[in-house]
Parts: sequence; C-alpha cells; structure tokens
Amino acid sequence: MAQLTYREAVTEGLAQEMRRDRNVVFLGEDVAEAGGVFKTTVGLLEEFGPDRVRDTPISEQAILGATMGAAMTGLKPVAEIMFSDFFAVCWDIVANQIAKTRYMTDGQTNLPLVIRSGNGGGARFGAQHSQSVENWAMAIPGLKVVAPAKPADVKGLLAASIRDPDPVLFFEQKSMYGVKGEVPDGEHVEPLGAAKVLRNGSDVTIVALALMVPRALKAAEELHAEHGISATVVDVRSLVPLDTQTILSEVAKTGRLVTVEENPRLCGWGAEIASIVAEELFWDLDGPIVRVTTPHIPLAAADSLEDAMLPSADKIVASVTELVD
Amino acid sequence: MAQLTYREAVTEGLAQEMRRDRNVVFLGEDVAEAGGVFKTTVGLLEEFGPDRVRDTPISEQAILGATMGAAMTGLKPVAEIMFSDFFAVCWDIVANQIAKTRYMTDGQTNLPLVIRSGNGGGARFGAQHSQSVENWAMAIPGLKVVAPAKPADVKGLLAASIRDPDPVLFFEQKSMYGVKGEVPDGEHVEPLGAAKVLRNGSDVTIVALALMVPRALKAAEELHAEHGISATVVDVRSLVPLDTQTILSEVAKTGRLVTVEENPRLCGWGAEIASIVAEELFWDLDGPIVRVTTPHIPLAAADSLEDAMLPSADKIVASVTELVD
Amino acid sequence: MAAKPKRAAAAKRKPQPAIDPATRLKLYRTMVECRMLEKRAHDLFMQNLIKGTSHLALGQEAVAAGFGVAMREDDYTFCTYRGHNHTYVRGVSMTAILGELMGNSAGLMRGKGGSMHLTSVEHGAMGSYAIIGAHLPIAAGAAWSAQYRGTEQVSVCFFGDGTTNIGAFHEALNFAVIWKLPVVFVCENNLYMEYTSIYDVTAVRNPAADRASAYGLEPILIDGNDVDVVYETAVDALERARSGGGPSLIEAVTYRHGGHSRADPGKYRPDDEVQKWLGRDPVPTYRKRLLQLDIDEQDLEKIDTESLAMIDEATETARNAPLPDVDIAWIDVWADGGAQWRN
Amino acid sequence: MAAKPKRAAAAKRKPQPAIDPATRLKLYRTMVECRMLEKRAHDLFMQNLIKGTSHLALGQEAVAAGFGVAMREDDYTFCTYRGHNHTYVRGVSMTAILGELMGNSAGLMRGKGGSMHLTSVEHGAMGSYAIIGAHLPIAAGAAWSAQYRGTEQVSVCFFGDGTTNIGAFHEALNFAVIWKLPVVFVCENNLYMEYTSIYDVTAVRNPAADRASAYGLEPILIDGNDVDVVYETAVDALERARSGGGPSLIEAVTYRHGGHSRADPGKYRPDDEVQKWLGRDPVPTYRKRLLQLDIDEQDLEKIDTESLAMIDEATETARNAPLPDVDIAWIDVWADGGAQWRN
Ligand SMILES: Cc1ncc(C[n+]2csc(CCOP(=O)(O)OP(=O)(O)O)c2C)c(N)n1
Ligand SMILES: Cc1ncc(C[n+]2csc(CCOP(=O)(O)OP(=O)(O)O)c2C)c(N)n1
Ligand SMILES: [Mg+2]
Ligand SMILES: [Mg+2]
Repeated sequence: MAQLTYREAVTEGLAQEMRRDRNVVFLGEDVAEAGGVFKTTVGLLEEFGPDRVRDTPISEQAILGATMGAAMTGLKPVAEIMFSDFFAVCWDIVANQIAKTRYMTDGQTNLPLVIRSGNGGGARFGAQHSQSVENWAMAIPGLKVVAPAKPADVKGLLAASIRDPDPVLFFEQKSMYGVKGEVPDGEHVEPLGAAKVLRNGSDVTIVALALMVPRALKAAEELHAEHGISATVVDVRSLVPLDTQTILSEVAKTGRLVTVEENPRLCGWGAEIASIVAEELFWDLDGPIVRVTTPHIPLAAADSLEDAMLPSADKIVASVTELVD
Repeated sequence: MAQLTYREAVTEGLAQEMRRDRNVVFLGEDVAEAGGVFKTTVGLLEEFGPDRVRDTPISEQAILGATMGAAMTGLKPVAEIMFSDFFAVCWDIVANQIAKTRYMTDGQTNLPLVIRSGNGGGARFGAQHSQSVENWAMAIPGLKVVAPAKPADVKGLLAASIRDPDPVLFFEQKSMYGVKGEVPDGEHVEPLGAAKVLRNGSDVTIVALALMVPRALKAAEELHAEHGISATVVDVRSLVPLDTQTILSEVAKTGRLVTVEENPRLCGWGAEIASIVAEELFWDLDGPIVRVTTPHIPLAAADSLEDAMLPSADKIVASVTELVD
Repeated sequence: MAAKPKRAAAAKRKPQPAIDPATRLKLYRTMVECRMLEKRAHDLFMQNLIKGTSHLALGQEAVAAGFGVAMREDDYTFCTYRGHNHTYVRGVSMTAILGELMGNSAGLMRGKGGSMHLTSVEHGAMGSYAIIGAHLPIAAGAAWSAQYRGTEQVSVCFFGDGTTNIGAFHEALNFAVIWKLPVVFVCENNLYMEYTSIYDVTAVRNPAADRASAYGLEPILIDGNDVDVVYETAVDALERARSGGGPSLIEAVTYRHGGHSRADPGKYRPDDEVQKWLGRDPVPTYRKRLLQLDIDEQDLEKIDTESLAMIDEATETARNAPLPDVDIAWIDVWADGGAQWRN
Repeated sequence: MAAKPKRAAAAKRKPQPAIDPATRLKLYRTMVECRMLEKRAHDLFMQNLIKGTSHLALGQEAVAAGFGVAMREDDYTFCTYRGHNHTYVRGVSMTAILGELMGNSAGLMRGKGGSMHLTSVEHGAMGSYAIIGAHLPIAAGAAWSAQYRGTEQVSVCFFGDGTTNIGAFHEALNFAVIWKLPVVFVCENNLYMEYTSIYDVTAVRNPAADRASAYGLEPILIDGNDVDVVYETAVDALERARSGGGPSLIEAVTYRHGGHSRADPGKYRPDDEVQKWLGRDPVPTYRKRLLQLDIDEQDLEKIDTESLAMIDEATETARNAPLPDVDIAWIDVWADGGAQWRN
C-alpha cells in the first residue's frame, strides 16, 4: 500500500477509471493545463489528452448542462465544481434537471455522471468558499451523495461513483487535501452506501462524515482516556444511499447517538439520521439524541473565528460527556 | 371580516404595505401588466404605478440581485419568483449573497427584502413546478422562512415579512390560491415566529405547514371520530424563526409527535423538528417520533400519481393510528 | 422598447436547389399532423380530460416541421414545455403524446412527466424542459458527446424569445462555440414570454439574432411561419454542424395563436396583431403555395383526411387507456428501478 | 482562440479638457498608495501573518485609481475578491484593510469577511463578492434604488474578464439597459481567469467589448494601464449614468503582475508576456508621464514618502491589534444582532 494524500487519491481514482473506460471524460475550470486549483488532477491532461480532459469557461451551468447532456448520450462524464458553494450558481441543473430526468422520463434516460467538488471549512476561505452543502444534495431525490474522509475511500469511492449508473455528487473536504493515508495499490473500488465502523464502543455511537471523522476519533480517544466513556465511531461515507442498517445496529448496541456534522445546524444530515433513529429505534434509546453541528451561522474568514465555530474534538467530548454522565 | 381567497390575501398584504411605505417596491415576471400568472398582484400596477410595480425579463438572478442591491441602499423590495422550483436558477443570490452579507460585513448591511414564491404540489404541474423547497431555505443561515396556510395569515404574515428588517422567503402554496377564509379588514399584521395551535388534543401532536395544515386538521377530525384518538394540531407558519416553545410545550402535553410535510423525505423541516424534540424533550416522549412526508421522489404530473404521493389525510390517520394504537 | 419587430427576413444563404415536391408534401403533412394534434389537445382540455397545464404551439408548426423533416433520424432534439410538436416530428405517436397529456398508461411516460416533459429517447427526442434555459447547455452536452464519439449526430435545441435573457442561454452559446459543437440553437420568437411582450424587457430588437455576434456567430433571422425557409435554414445549419463547422443560432419569428398556457386567454395581445398573424397562419399559407406550385389538391386533401383519421384513432386509444398503476410513482428514481435511498 | 488580444485602444470619446495637475497628482497618489498597500499585504503573507487566501491586483491599480478619483463620494462600488484597491480608493483606511486580511479586531469586519469580502458601507464600498458574477445584478439593484430615490448616485461594478462568460453577467447587462439604470460595468481584462487564458474559453476576442452590442451598448475598449484614459472614461460614463443616459460597459485591458491568488506563482504565463506587461506597469509609467508634463519631481517623491509612511503606520497598528472576540462569530446573522433562529 502506498501512502498518498487525499489529493493524490482523487487523481488516482480518476485516472484508474479513465484508463478503464474511454467514455469517462473530465471537465472543469482550470482542471486540464493547470491540474486543478487544488492540484487534484495534475497529469490527467498529459495522460488522456485534450479530448478527454477539458478546461472550461467560468460557466457552471454550461459545465453541468454539458455533463448531463453527455451522460444522456453515452458518455460517463466527471465534472469538477471547484468549490461546493458554487453549486448555488448551477443548482437548477443539479436539482431540477439531473436529479429528476430519469424519473420524469419513466426511466428512459441514464445519467451516469459524477460531480466532484471541494466542500467544507477549515481553510480560512470565508463564508462563500467554506460551506458544507452535502445536505443540500441529500435533500434532492435522484442524487447519490458521497463524502469520503480518508485517501483510500477517496480513491475507492470515486471509482465506484464513476462506475455507478446514477448521478453522484462527490464531496471532497478541501482542507483535507493534504492529509495522507494508506491507499491500496492497483484497482481499488469501494461499494457506495456502506458506512464504516471505525471504532467499537459500548456507551455511545458517534456518527460523523468527512472532516468530522478524524475529530470524532480524536474525541473518542479522549472520552476513553479522560472520562472512561467508550464510544463507537461510524464514518457514514455515503449519505445516499444511506447505510441505515449499520447506523441503526450500532446505535442499538450503545443506546445513545451523537451526530457530528459540519453543516450549519438546521436541516443538516444529522437531523435526518437523528429522526430516523428517533422513529425506528426509539425503544432502544437510553437518552436524548444529540447533534453536534456548526451553529446556524455563515463561517467567518478569520482562523480564530472559524475554529471556534466548526465542531471540534473538544466540543464533541463536551457534548458526549453531558449526554452520558 | 371579509371572505378572501388566499390569492386575494396576497394582493391585500402587498397593497397594505405599499400604501404605508413608499420604499416598498415590487418586481417579477408578468407581475405588473398581467397581475401575476397566479393573479396574485392584480391591480397593483394601476394603484402604485410603473415605478413601483415592475415587469422583468426572465432573469431570476437579475431579479434577486436587483432586489438585494435595492435593499442594501434604502428600499424595501418585494420580488416574486413565480414557482419556487426556480429558486434553483438564482440560489447563489439567495443562499450565498442575500443570506450571508449582513454577517460577512459584520452587520454593516441591512437587507429588508421579501421574496414571494408559489410553492408545493397538488396542481399537476409535474416535477419541475411542484416542489416544496421551504427546507432548502431553512438550511441557510441568515434567511427567514414563512409559509402560511390560511388567507388571514397570508395577509398578516406577508405584511410582517415586508416590515421585517431581515430577508424573508415567503412561500405561498400554489394549489391553495383559490381557498377562501376570513381575513381581518384594515391593517393586519401577524408576528413572525409564532406557531398556532389550531386544535387541542391529548394523545398526539401533529405539526404541519401550508397545504398539510388542512389535511392534518381533517385527519384529526377523523382520528377523533373513528379512532377515539385526540390530536393537537399545530400550524408552524414560520420555519425561521421557529416557534420551538409552542412545539415543545404541545408535544410535552401529548407525549407524541407526528410531523407532516410536503417535502421529499430526506432533510426536510420535519427532520429538524423531530430531532429538536428527540434532543430536548426525550424524557417526555411516550413513543417514536413519526414523520409523514412525500416519499423521497420527484412528483409525477398525472393527478392519480401526484395524489398518491403527497401526504393525504388518510396517510396521516394511518401513521397516527399505528403510532398511538 | 415597445417597438414592433421588423419584418422577419430570410438570412442570406447560398443558393440552393428548389425543395422537391416529395419533401414539400412531407413538410405539409407534418404541419397538418401537428395542427391536428394540438387542436385535439385543446378539445380534450375543454372536456376536462387533460388536468394539468399545457402549452400549445398552434401557429408555430412551421418551425418544428421544418426541422423535423430536415433532421437525420439519429439526431437529437431538446425542447421546452411547448414541445408537443417538436416531440411529435421525431416520430413519436400521437397516442403516446395525448396519453401523456391525459396522465394515463398510454402516455409516453405513463403520466410521470406530463405535458411539459415529453421525451422519447428512442426517437432522439431527448426531453422537454420546463425551466427556462436549462436545456441549452444540456443540448450542447449531447453535441459534445456526438463530437467525442464521432457519430456526426447533431443536437437541435428549441426555445423561446424570453429564454434569451436568462443566464444559461449565454453560457451555453459561448460554450458551444468555443468547443465548436454540432448544435443548432433555434429561438422561436413568438413575440411574448408568458403574458409580457419580449420587446418590453429586452435590450435589443431581435432577442437572439442581435446576440449572435456576442458569440462570434452570424445572425440568422428568418420567417418562422414559412416552412420552406425554416427547412432550408435547417438543412444549412445541420450540414454545418455535421461537417464540423460548429453551432448556429437561428431566430425564427412566429406567433402562437392562443394564450401562453391553458390558463391564459391571451387577452394582452392587440386584436390587429392577432388578426395579422392569423392571416399568416403557416398551414393554410403553405397549402396555398403548394397549389400554386401545381401540387395536386387531391394529394393535400388526402393528407388532411389521413391526419384527421390518425388523430381520431389516437384520441380513441388514448382516452380509453387505463390510469397508470400507482406503483410506477415509486420506480426509476434511481437506475436500479427503485426509490430506495437506504440500504 | 489562442490569439493575443489586439492592442487596447482608447475608445472614441468627445474631446475633453486636459486633466488638471491636481487631479493628476491625486491619480498618482492613489495608485502609489494602492501599490504600497498590496505589496505590504504580500509581505505579510510571506511572514505568515495573513492566513487565508488573498488576491492581489498589483499591476491593475490604474483602474481602481481612475475610477476612485472620478467618483462622487456617495456613489456606490461593487467589486470582487480582488478588491483591496477598489475598496481602498473609496476612503477606507489601510489599517482596516490589513487588519481584515490578518483576521483581527482592527479589520474592517473584524475578520468576519476576510480578504475576499471587504465592505465599507459608510464609504459606499458596498461589498466584495467572491462568487463570480453575483455582484453585477446586485450593483444594478443599487443603481435602481438610486434611480428610484432620485439621488443621482451611480453604481460602479468591477469584475474580471472570466466573469463575462457566466450567466449573471448576461442577465445583469440586459436588465440594466432595459431599466436604463445608472450603473457602470467595468471589466478588468487581465488576460487570465485563475490559471487559464481568457482567450482559450471565450467565443470573441474582447470578452466584454465584443458583447456590448448584445445589449445595445457601445463597445468601450480602453488601455487599463493608462490611468488618464481610465479616469477620462470614468468621468464620461459616470456623467452619462448620472444624467439618465443609462449604463455603460467598459473593458479595460490590464495585467496582474503576480499569480491569481496566494497559492499561485503564475507560472502558466509566458515570460515574454510577463516582461512586456511589467514594462507597462501603470505606476512608473505614469510617474514618467507626469515628469514629462513638468510636474515637479519633489511632489512625486513626497507622495512616495508619505505613502510609505502611511503603510508603515497602518501595518504597525494592524499587526498589533488583538484577535477578535470570539463572541462576534455569534452576532449579526440577523438584524437583531443575534444568531437565534428560534424563539
Ligand atoms: C427559470 C424560469 N423562469 C420562469 C419560468 C416561467 N415561465 C414558463 S414559460 C415562460 C415564458 C417563456 O417565454 P419564451 O422563452 O418566449 O417561450 P414561449 O413560452 O413563448 O414559447 C416563463 C416565464 C420558468 N419556467 N423558468
Ligand atoms: C461561480 C464561480 N466559479 C468559479 C469561481 C472560482 N474563481 C475565483 S476567481 C476565478 C477567476 C476569475 O477570473 P476573472 O473574472 O478574469 O477575474 P480575475 O481573477 O482575473 O480578476 C475563478 C474561476 C468562483 N469564485 N465563482
Ligand atoms: Mg415566446
Ligand atoms: Mg481575469
């Protein structure tokens, strides 16, 4: 196994699938010659040529419209939306067109496409470049939604997303691009819709995603070491399909659920999971369901303010101890 | 009190505020000469003239951008986005600009504006003209979100929204435009952020919004008459600010919560309320929290299919009896 | 901005051989069938057999017909909610269209799409889009795919005058030009958006043609009620796209005889304007021309009769079809056929 | 599309009296101060005192300065993430700008906005917008408000070449023209978007000027490195807007000396291109011209020295300011000052 950065794992996942299938093409702003503003696609132009790796104008509606049209007619396009905040300028194509077309046409159309995007905070980019919008996507029927936390998952889940016959929004946590991890050599594909239990505990189940996963793990260590609380940590990995089986069975074991998400508070995916558990596992619960979230505010640019608002390991520890004590 | 339609109450609310304050101006597609495609603004051009009531091109980004720029510089604009599905073509202006600018500028900017929009299903308009997207708005910090169920509230809450110093998204349920109800004569303003208890019960609290309110009431009648179940019905009216006090105290009384929403299932406002209750009122609950929603699908155009998917009084009854029995 | 449009004039084109009589009959037949189809749709509303909204293109048939006849079978079309004709001319049956409008099991999508979303991938009718502007970049994407796959298919995208003022129009045009995509953008300028005149809200006189230069394209402004002109313009533009010459933007000036949609009686339009355009109705106008060109009136009558029989039969089949099985509302959210978002 | 831009030429303008020496000194001073401010910002990155991203406009000062000097105090400006200069020229202090970049309590928004969102409503600097295109319609809205209130204020909106390809550009331009709004759209064509040449992705040679006719506007293509030309063009356009003549679209060709943002060394640009444009640096070029025009060199040196003292003092104040109180992260989500979404 190689040690790769999260960033390099993106490149590897894409390259793996482009080698395998000539119908996989890739487009976005500054992705070809420059290799991406986050340097996630360096070398792809050189390997696959300008027909398959294409720079676009600053025209997100055109990028995703073209992606959709190409997917309807035989290609398997992958598009990059540089920052996930920019989904707002092309949300119609995503939410009204891509998501609904198979259904509206009674199954006549296939949309095997992937939209990769840099998501989330922690990079001091301010309110318009730091949002976690995976919950926007989860709210739209017809989309699949993936958000890896580790380089190995980046590669494996990106490959699976490209092979998947449905449109997938693939959220890369942009402040994790430099994080390293072991990544299997050679072909690597992970199934979509499978959460991963990263730690087994008995007192509480912490469910997290993306940047919140390492923080949840750190909190779990601390809970164990300093408070004698034993926590299960689940990395959701994919919001749609959602692995409710794993989540429900892990919560059933501990009787307590804490969700940890980067979204601003209202209508995040934590609320969805909390309410699934409140409905389906009510009788197994030993206490309230707690959501740790960013407060319902935009994110500030200053590092001191941003850090104070994003859920930290400390905040997770505090929430869990309050719940479990 | 006059008997007005929901549609006429929109006109009255707008006219009331335009008479009161010359800085209230109104713009949108086909709103002036034609009086709106839903006939909600008939007569405003005649009364207030073409400087204050303006037809626009099909340019939703320009409409809401102009609305924002005007609000920042002294006006109190009201914009119409014809169908709420079209928020997707101007979501950047709503979610990234309007919602965040006060915060990012450390409070330097005021954005006293209202965006009215026809929301929801039931009119056989198909998947791209039938969505309930009030949950999209609720997920964005910085917005206020209002969705009236009755003509009196349409008038009173619209007036309050226009007077409010914050940006308000005002969702009108488009299949209710013809519904009649009593509306107070003369100046009428209802406070934002106050839910309304429409029926008092002891077994279960049903929390609903907009088109789901009459259905919840109908279900409550039936539950009483046919199943001997006594239901409280709460009309949320405003998702932001959210009247958690009323909701929590009503749920505390009955020990059971059923939310009824038109959104597709995932990440709707029902999940938010359910998880607030699961966190803050856990020890008072006598059973699982149940959400009745549209399934996680786009809406079909055919009446038979649309009716089968939107939450009906029957479906509410079935969900409640399963919970309470 | 209240000025009337200048008389639409055919763009300069290289001289072409006259259209042969068989093609002319096909153009006539196509227009007549479209006319019958939509008049019938109108009747079915009146009988309350069509429940949702619907947007007729009565009066605009020459555009759909001219392109439909000029296109190759495997070309793609993308159209709007006002897309019954554009879908029909690709070979979709009248029954499937009427069934969809009535929301029953005979429908092209068994009621899941409705009037605004007619689609038949099998016929290259890649969808009717109900949010203004969206399908322009999507059509460009299909063209990109054809270009990449080297199939010489062309993507044709129909839209209205009002659509030229939305952002997606601008993005799609620029994108198509820089990638030299085989796509033909066809603006049907029917003078109105919903209830508002395009001239009240547009910075230039000809909403599409006067924008062509912003994308380095030639302005092409044609009489959209003259099916010969439309056909010849289509042949040109399709050929240009197919041979690697890149996109075209065509503005075809036309008029809808009725209101914007079912709910609209169209009263905002001056009587004399309506009268003038009724006098320019593309179907009888073309019939007259064909007679002048010595086409046998019996051939035309045969087309009229056959079309009427066709629509009558389709109406019967469609109106007698059962409602769709409710279970279909649960399928095809995702490619596995289902609606299951969890495992 | 790989062609180089044609030499930017001043648009035809009616002859104007020569710019008076006092104004010329003001133009020079403004450019020098901008230059000092951003060079200092660059130094502060290097010392890791600025944490987030930042987008410098070194080399583009003539545009902000020309407009800043020409504008009325109560006019509005709207700019982008590359907006330090555009904000500064409205009268905002260097300390407030540097403090914001450093994310501390001296900052214009005490760190809540950051480098990309400088705003000072008090100075008419109505915001820096970091999502491409959004501020064009917003600027039009401010102009609408001025028009409605009858204040003769003008709204000036700065943006880059790459911005001309996004939908909001198109919507805003059309909208401004049909409502005849007092807004001036200023495209600073610095030849690049982030790392990609504008000529690779644009259907026309001059991304803004060649689109003007699509909105019924005159093309105005100017040398954005010549502050006199910018100033005179600004005076014209502001006057036109103020007197009810409606919007203008100006393309000012210029060049950024560095990369797109902090993370970018700008290596994608050919050496000779960079060299050529460094030779056209607006600040020393203008200095030379002023000397030729017999302006006393001592006056210029005084400006240089004063500006340096100013930035030194501002740097000291800004870097010694404490971090913002964390509580401010909780305020001003809503107008009541708070973040409370429930009652
Ligand atoms: C983004 C968006 N805005 C508004 C509408 C509502 N709408 C539907 S059709 C229409 C008028 C379109 O006019 P035009 O493009 O000229 O086409 P026509 O209906 O005349 O064929 C409008 C405004 C919409 N569907 N999508
Ligand atoms: C909608 C959107 N897409 C992409 C970006 C990322 N982005 C930031 S700056 C930039 C380049 C802008 O180029 P230009 O308009 O020429 O302005 P310049 O940076 O050269 O001043 C891009 C693509 C963005 N901020 N917003
Ligand atoms: Mg039209
Ligand atoms: Mg640029």
